[in-house]
Parts: sequence; structure tokens; C-alpha cells
Amino acid sequence: MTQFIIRRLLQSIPTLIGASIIIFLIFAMAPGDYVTSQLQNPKMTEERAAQLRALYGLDKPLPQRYISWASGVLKGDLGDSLLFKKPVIQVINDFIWNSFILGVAIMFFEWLIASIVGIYSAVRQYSVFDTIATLLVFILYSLPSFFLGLVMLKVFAVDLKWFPLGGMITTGSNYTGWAHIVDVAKHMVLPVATLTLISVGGLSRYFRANMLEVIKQDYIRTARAKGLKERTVIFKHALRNALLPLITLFTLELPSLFAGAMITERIFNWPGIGKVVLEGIYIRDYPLFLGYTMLITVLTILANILADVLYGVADPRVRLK
Amino acid sequence: MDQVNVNQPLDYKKKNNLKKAPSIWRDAFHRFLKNKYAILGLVILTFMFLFSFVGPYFSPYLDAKIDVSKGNQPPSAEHWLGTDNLGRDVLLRLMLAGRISLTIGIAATLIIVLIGGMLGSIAGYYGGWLDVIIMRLADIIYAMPGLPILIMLGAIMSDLKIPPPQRIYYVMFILGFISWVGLARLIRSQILSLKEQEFMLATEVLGLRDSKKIIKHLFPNVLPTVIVSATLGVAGAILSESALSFLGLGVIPPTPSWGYMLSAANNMIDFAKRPWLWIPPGVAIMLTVVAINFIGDALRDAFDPRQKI
Amino acid sequence: MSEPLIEVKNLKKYFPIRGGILQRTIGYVKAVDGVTFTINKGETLSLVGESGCGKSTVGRTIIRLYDKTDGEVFYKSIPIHSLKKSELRKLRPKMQLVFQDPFSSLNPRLRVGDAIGEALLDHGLISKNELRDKVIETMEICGLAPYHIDRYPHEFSGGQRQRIGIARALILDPEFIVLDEPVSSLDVSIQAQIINLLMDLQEQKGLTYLFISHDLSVVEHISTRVAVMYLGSIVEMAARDELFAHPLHPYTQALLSAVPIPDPDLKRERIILEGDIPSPANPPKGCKFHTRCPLAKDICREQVPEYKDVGGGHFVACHLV
Amino acid sequence: MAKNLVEFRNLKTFFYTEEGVVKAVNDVSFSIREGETVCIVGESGCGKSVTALSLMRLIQSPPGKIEGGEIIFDGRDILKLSEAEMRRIRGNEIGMIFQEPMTSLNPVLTIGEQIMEPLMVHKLMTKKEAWNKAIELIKQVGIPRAEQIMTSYPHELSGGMRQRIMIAIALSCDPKLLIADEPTTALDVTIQAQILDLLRKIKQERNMALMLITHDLGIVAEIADYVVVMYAGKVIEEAPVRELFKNPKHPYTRGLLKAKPIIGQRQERLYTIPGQVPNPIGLGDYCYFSDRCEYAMDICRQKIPQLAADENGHKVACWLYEGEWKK
Repeated sequence: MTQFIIRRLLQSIPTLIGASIIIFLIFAMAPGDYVTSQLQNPKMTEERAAQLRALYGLDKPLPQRYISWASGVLKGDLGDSLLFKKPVIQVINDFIWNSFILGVAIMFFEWLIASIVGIYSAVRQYSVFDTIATLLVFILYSLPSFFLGLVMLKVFAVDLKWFPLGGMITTGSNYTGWAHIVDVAKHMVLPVATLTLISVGGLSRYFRANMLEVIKQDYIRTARAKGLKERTVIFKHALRNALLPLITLFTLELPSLFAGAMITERIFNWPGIGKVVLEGIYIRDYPLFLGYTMLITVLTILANILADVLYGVADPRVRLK
Repeated sequence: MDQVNVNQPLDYKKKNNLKKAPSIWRDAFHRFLKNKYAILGLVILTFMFLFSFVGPYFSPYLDAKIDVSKGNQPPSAEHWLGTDNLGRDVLLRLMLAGRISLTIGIAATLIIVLIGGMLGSIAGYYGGWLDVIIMRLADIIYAMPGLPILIMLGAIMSDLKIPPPQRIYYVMFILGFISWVGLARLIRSQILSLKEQEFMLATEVLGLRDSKKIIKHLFPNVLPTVIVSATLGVAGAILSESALSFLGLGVIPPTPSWGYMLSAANNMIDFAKRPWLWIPPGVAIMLTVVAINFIGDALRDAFDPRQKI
Repeated sequence: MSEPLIEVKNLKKYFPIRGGILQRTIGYVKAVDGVTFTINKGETLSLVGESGCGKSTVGRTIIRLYDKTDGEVFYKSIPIHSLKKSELRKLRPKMQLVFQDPFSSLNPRLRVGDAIGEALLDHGLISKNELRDKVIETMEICGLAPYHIDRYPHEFSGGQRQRIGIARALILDPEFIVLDEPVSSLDVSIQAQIINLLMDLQEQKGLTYLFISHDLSVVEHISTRVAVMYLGSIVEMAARDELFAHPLHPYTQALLSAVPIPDPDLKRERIILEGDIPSPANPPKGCKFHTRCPLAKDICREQVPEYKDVGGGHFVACHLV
Repeated sequence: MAKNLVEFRNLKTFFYTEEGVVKAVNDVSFSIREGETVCIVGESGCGKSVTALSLMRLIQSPPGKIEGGEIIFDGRDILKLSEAEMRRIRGNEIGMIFQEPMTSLNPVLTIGEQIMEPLMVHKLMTKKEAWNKAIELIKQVGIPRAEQIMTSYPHELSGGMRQRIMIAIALSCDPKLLIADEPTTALDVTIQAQILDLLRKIKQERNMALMLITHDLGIVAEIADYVVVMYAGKVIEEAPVRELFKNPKHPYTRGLLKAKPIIGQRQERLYTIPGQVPNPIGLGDYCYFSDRCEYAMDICRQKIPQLAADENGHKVACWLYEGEWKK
């Protein structure tokens, strides 16, 4: 097992380097940089700008800038966010956990609903439930997340006023303890509902397809020939096999917990890393955006390795000696 | 060479003329038409195309000037969907925006099919170090988060001051270059499994030239997967484009797009008081994408009835 | 009648097993481990053995569908494995192969007429307008009705598809055909039709066959000479009547006694081999059969038996003979 | 004469497909006595497996459905039982093994778990008792190192060993009937000999009926007491094994016996039954073998022949043996 992990880590190093080069090149393509966007304000003079650029090392040739940036990243120094005038690491740390709570809630509801709907419609194939579920899943699957978010806000916040119009806590209130949690929860309902509805479609189709594939296998017929209850056949024999590919899917979704849904956080004004980074891009806060993108890339690569390892642990056939 | 009377050949009772049996593609087409979701999808999609490409000629406001005095009127007899802050007819804007969004969706998908198809088949068919390089590149692009990269490229486009009409083409290429990986991997794995099939080994035994193997044997068997994923790809591309434009980083005025029209909801008053500004484009996107997904799914069943899911 | 058409000298085919961190080759599956035989013109040599004995690999390596690891293959004294790609391609029509699985050996999206005729056209051995008649003629020889020419494979039964596979090979007017378990997946009544077809074609066109099978009764019916394989090597080879009348190698004897005979009154003492067929990845030392051989001695466990002619072309590889 | 354990009476099992209704089992009647080995023999698509699956009520519907007839097992009509009652029979009074050992065991559960399941469900054994019984069963089916096998997974075993485990599972609750659906078709001939030997040993040790489905007449001769020949969903001939091989009546059975090459009895040219099995959809009121039969008469193309027994119980459904005047 460790041998496998080492091999996968070694293999992912070139991918990581490649990704970092491409990302850095994209940023380097940007004509202006933070400094130029400051030129508009009168106090800024030409040579002052040159000094600033030198300070941020923006005047050196490209490969050198990449090396210094990359070595910084390795040492954990992602440079300073221009928007917040503090190290990018700190900015990320401040806001990423708000995205994390949202992400965990979404993922919980998404997997709960998708598994129930997917498995039930597979077991009851061609039933009324199955047809309705498939149709509904189809529509949810095609909804743009921002449109659904806006509609939810309009209906439930503006018109019905059941939920707050956005943000994470009621402005001006300083609840503590349980009251705070309830307040945050109330603010979470609409964004969580939006993103759960968006993602539950695809996942339940995947559950359904997997279950249907497993149900027609020979060992399910053997299980029935043993006279086991249908419940045992489905939940012990079928589900254990159907879940295998889903472990990979679950692990690959973990990075999204940290990435934060940029657009949804912006619509619901949820102070997550997604919203913050999005605002940063409008004022070309490249270090913050660069740091954030690299973080997500690293998490994705690690998630890929974790997915393979977990699959090996779960599936005895693949259990790597 | 006298005919060998091996044992009397199959009975000729059921003799019918030597007309060509319906081709495999016509069979698939008949199965496709029998699927009611496909018909629903086709109807909606044709409506959206007509609405976008033919609709404008029926609108009285095609060449109306901007007249701020008539701005922000709610839906009325003259303006079925009201007017926007510059007094333009929202219905007309919706139609014109449809052209852009549909064109970008299809164009981006063609790019994806071109790049993904080519790289995927080369990697799958020739293998060796070519395969390793292409797949390594695919891993890299696959590892990078899609939306942030798109947003970054959008921001750069704004900085480079690319004129709006040209921006459309840049958006197409960006969408294409970011999302070809999925299709490339799909085609590569399909070619690899096809190459193990006995009928491909047979083409080697028969000594067919590489070109014949690819065109007459691999291509027809990979095509269905490409068609299905390309169709679903258009839906994906439309969603991505409208997201970018919603953030003001994709298609920007004066070029109309559903995404940008939706961003009208960013200003509080329009959001709460003037839903006719941002709800119609949202519905338009949803209808188009649902229709395409119906068609894509029906195509998958039509091509491979065994994989009924 | 008996100058050799095909000569195989000490043919070896190893498939590498990858492992370790850098996926280096850490071992070999010795699918074919040194096989020598000749096939004379108009003869049918059968390769018989159980799964994993390498008979299909021999068949495919001879016509260079797989590249060899070691040894030599001559077709009319032309060294097949040292030809350039273009030379090999020109020789292809002369050496054909009929596959086992009627369902995966035909391109599902290509009309039957094209599948049969395309190679003839591609090799420029016929003009376009003569092609259709030639295809119809060959189809009728193989017992297929002409009106099937434009149909697709999914409209045919297993037996008919096998006929299409044979027509596809036959139309190129080959001299040598490898029949890789052509009737194993067919029903008994259809099997008989295909066997008769193959034997009639051999008679009329003087074809030379390498017949690969695990079914000893079919082998007894169709072969001129028979070679019995076990884990990559030939353990015994002789003329058909000689081998079936006086099997010398214990494995051949066990194989013959294991075949169920459709005669309820036949009482015969049965040799039941213990244990399972070892994996070709790490075959037993010495004589590979010693782990299952009822007569195994110490010498069998250490020394590889010599493959020698014990008289009249009856080859056997066993210390006890 | 032992009493009848299983009686199929005019069983009809149809499959409703897009192209039309496939009458997989079309009015089939025969019976299996206690402790007797009955072989159902026929080519692919003749309905032999569907007959067995109908007895176990494992027909997947849709698309399949048992349309008519009765299956009397140990005095009870299987088709009338509730699902719960049926479950008490499956795996308990009737054991079943299938053709593909490689895919018949659950790949993610250990061998031990899969053997112990029926013991705990039907015999209400504790985990401990079931564990010991499972080890005993593994030894009974001739697999060494039973304890180690208990904790290993199916992919670690060979095809032959997996089929032995399937037999162990089927025998776990001492069933009155064991159904074996082409148990050795996917195995090599030396392994097949081992499995047939095991089945014969089990047959002697237990007074258990065996319903063996196969297309190989050699296996029928070796293990069967009584033979039922099926063609296109119907029983066309049935007789004790010696009688059937010595005096085959139906042209199809005779054709099968001559078409298969036999070691030591080489023929110059194989007898072939021309044509192929008819399309199962839309079969009318005529003998389904008529278009392939050398002796086909007009009556054969007009009316389905019924099974008629001769003096020593050798039944055949063919107009050659039923003179028109008899009817």
C-alpha cells in the first residue's frame, strides 16, 4: 500500500509542476498588474510605480519570477494579498472555513437525497416514482446555479421573507453560542438548498445507473437463490458493490468543500473564500487568486490519490498487497 | 469452380429482393424518434433556435434607438417582456442574446470535439510516449479548477481591451481549451477497449491499411460516444458561458447574452422590483439546456439500446 | 504431399508483468515457453489443451498478430518475424485466422458484405465491380444466402456469424488458416455444420489448418496430427490415431479419460487429476505437470523432461516414458 | 418407486420483449422423483434454464412472467406460495448452482460469510455454529485449508474451487433438490471431471434429487438416471438414460447423438441437422422441428405433436410414433 502511495505521489509531482507553470503563465499574460491599476490615482507617479514593481519583483524576466514565486509557494509563502494587505495564507484561512461549513452541509444533503432517490428508483425501476424522479433529476441537472439562487432569494427572501436576504449573520447582532448557530443556520438554508438541488441530479443518476448495473449481476441471483430477504439482497449484496465507484466520486468532491462556490457565495453574499477571491479578481489581486487556484489544484491532485487508495482499501480485488 | 453442395444452404423461402437493409444509423434514428423525451427536447430546441435566429425579424423594435425615457417599463401590450434601463425591448434582447449563447455553445463544443477527438484518438490508437504526453497534459488541465481559470482568462480579456464582438470568439476558444479533457479521455479509453475486440485483431490479420482500420472500423464505433458527449457538451458550454457573462467576464455589452442579462439582478431594485429583466434569460438558459440534455440522453439510448439506464 | 508449409522452431512468447514504484518489469507470464513443430501442406495440426496452456498465443504469434519473444517461424521458409511491416502486409492474405467468439469478431457497424470483401479490395486483388459477385460466390460456398450481403452482424445467429468469419478469411484465397477454437461457442448441431464446412474447404482448396481447441472429441474428428499443450509447452505430439490409441504422457491420458462419453453402459476407470492448473506467471520447476501428475517422481520435480521422438514421429516430454 | 418430489404440469413461462412474446417454456410437463438425477438436455434457447428458474421463481419480471401451469414441489404448488413462503424454500429445500463460477459469488464478501448466510437465515444457527458448519462443508466439497478459505475472497480462488464453494452453499441446508444449471460448461475438462465426480459422491451420500441442466450428452450419459430433451421451449422426448441412448426416438435426439463426434468412434463425416433453431417469436401450431427434420410429413407442419408414452414409459412428441389413427 505505501509503495502505491509513494508511486502516486511521485507521479503527481510533474502534474503539479505543470499545473503551476500553466497557471503562472496565465497570470503573467495579464497586461497590467496591480501597480498599473493604481496609476489612476493622482498621487501615484511613474517612478513610484517602478519602485513598487521592483518591490513586488514584477520587473524581473518571467522564468525568474516563476522560480521566486514557486520557491515561495514551497515555503508556504504565497505572497501578500493586495486587497487585504495581508499574507494570502491568512486571507485564505480567514474565509475558507465559512466555505467549508457551507460545503459540508451541501455535501451531506446532496449525498443523502441522491442515495435515497437513486437507489429507490433503481430498485423500483419503471415505477411512477422512477419516471418522476428521472424527469425531475433531468431538470435540476440543467439548471444554472446562479439563476436558481436568484429565484430562491426572490421567492423565499424578498417575497415570503422566510429567510434572510444573504450574508452569514444578521447584521449588527452579536449573538453567541446557540443563538449564533441558529442565526448562521438560517442564513445557510437558501445557499445550501440551491447547491444541493443543482448537484443532487447528477449524483442520483449515478447512484441509479450503478445500482441497475449491479442488480443484474450473477451474484445477486445467487443471493436470491439462497432465499435471503429482498432487503438483504439489495442492501448487503447489491449496495456494497454499487458503492465502490461512488467512493471515488465522493473523494473527488472533497476539494469543492474548500473551493467554495464562487457564484453562489456572491449571490447570497456569503463571506466564503469563493466570494472573496471573486472580488479580488475585479481589482486584479493576482497573488490572492494565484494562491487560491494553486491551493485548489493541490487539493484536487491529493484527492485523486486518496480516491485510488480508498478504492484499493474498499475493493478486495484491488486491495494492493 | 462448381458450387459446393456443403449442405443445402439456408432456405430461400423467405427470399426478398436484394434491397439494402436500413443502415445502422437509420435504425438508431428510428429508436431516437420513438423516445418521447427526445421529441420534447427537439421541439424545445427548435423553438429556441427559431426564437433566437428568426424571432428578431418579427420584432418591431429591431432598429429602435436607445430611448432612456421609455426605460424600465413592466411587461405590456407593446413590450411583452417590458423594457430595460436603456429603454430597449427585453424580448428582442432575449432573442439576440439567444443567437450569441447558442453559437458559443455549439462553437465551443466543436472545438472540444476537434481537440479532444484528435488527441484522444492519437493517444488511444498509437499509444507509447505520445499517449503518455497527451495524458500527462490532460491530467494537468484536469487538476486545475475550471471556473477560477475561466474567470481569470475573462479578467485578462477585459484588461487586454478586446473589443466585444471579438470577445465572443475568445470565449469560445477558452471554453474549448479548458474542457476538451473529458472527451479525450473518453475516446482514448473507448479506442483502447475497441483495439482488444476480436474484429480489430481481424483487421490486422486481413492486412488492412491503417487508414482503412481507422475510417471503416474505429471511427464508426467511436462516433456514437462522440455525438452523445458533444451534445451534452453544448449544454455544458452554454452553462459556463452564461456563468462567465453573469460575472461580467464573458460576453459583455453591447453584445447581448443571456448570462449578462441575468446580471441585472445584481442591482437590488431591479432584482426585487423588475423580475422581467432577469427571469426570462434564466428561463431561456434552462429550457435550452434541458432540451439538449433530453436529446443527448435519448441519443445515448438510441445508439446503444443495451445500456438502458 | 508433405513438404512443410509452416516451420516453428523453439517459439517463445512472454508477456511482461509490471510492478514496483517505476512500473518496471518484475516478471514474465511465459505464455509460450519454447514450442517446436512443423505443419505440412494440406494437413490439419491440432493444438489441444486447457485454459492458460498458451495454444491461442501460439496460433496468434505464428501469424505475427503478436510479436515473438524468441525462436523462429517460417512460412514457406520465409522468416515471418523478420519481415518489414510492408512485406508482412503483402503476405497477410496467405495466412488467415478465424476467431472463436462470433459476437466480437465482426464489426457491429459494418455490413456483412463489406466485412467479407473489404480486404480483397484493400489489397488491390480485385476491381470494385467484380467485388460483389466474388463476395456472393464466397458466401454461398460458406452456406450463406446472398440476400444476407447487406445485413448487419446483429441480425445473424452464432453459427451464421462463424460462417461470415470463414468467408472473410476464405475470400483472400489463403494457403494457411489458424482456426482459434472456431466451434467452441456453438451448439452441437451447428458445430457439426461448421466442422463439415471446414473439412470440405480443406479438401477442395488444399488448405492447411492449425486447429486450436480444448474439445478432444472434435480434435479427433478433424486433425491429421495432434499436439497436447500444458502451461506453455508441448507435452506430446503424434498422428491422430497414434495419439488417441496410445497416449504416452500422463496428462494426455488424464485428458482423454476426463472427456465424458455419451454411452451410459461404458464403464471405464477414470483418472481424476487433483488440484488446479497452476498460474502461467510462476510455473512449477522441473516438469511443469509434476504438481498434478499421479506418477510424479523426484526427477520430475527437478529436471525438465526432454522432448524426444520415441519412434514414428510420436514426440513426448516425460521422464517415465 | 420413490414418490414424485417435483412435478411440472403444463408450465408456461413467457418473456415480453419489444420484438414480441418469446414463449421460452411452452407447456412443459415432467417430474423428478426423490433421490433421482434428471438431466434436462437441449441446445441454447430451448428453455431448459428458464424451467429451472421458474421452479425457483427467480424469473425477473418484467420482462418475464409465469403465465400458466403448476409446479408441485413436495406436495405444494410453488406458483401459489407467498414470497415469504417461497423464500423459506429457496436455499433451504432447493439449492441451486449456476454456470459461471467466476461471477456467481459476491466479490466484496468473504467466502465464509457467503456460506454462513443461508445457515443463519434458514437454520437459525449462531455465528459460531454457522462458522464450524461452513468449514465442515468446505471440507466436504474437497477443498484443502478450509479455515484459510473462509477468510479469503472469491477472486483468490480458481474457477473449479469457486464452483465447489457454490456447491457447498447450495448443500448447506441439506436441500431435498439440487438444481445445477450447466455447472461445468465454463470449466476445463479435467476440472469438470472433478466436479462431476463430486456431484456423483454427493448423490450417493445423500438421498437428494439432482436436476442437472446441460447441452453435453456425454455428461448426461455419465450422471443421469432419467433424461428430458427440450427443443424451442417444449419437451420433445423423455426416457430413462439407458433407454434414451440405446433407442432414441425423436429425429432431433437422434440427430444430436450422431452430430457430436465421440472419441474412439470416428465417423468419416459428421451427421448435421440442417438449418438452425427457429425464431422463438410467433411460433404457430406445427412441430417446431419440422423445417429441419428429414422425416417431416404434412401433419408435422399442421399440428403440434403431443407427448405420448410407449410401453416402457419412453415418451416422445413426434408424429412418426403417433399413427394418425391412434388419435
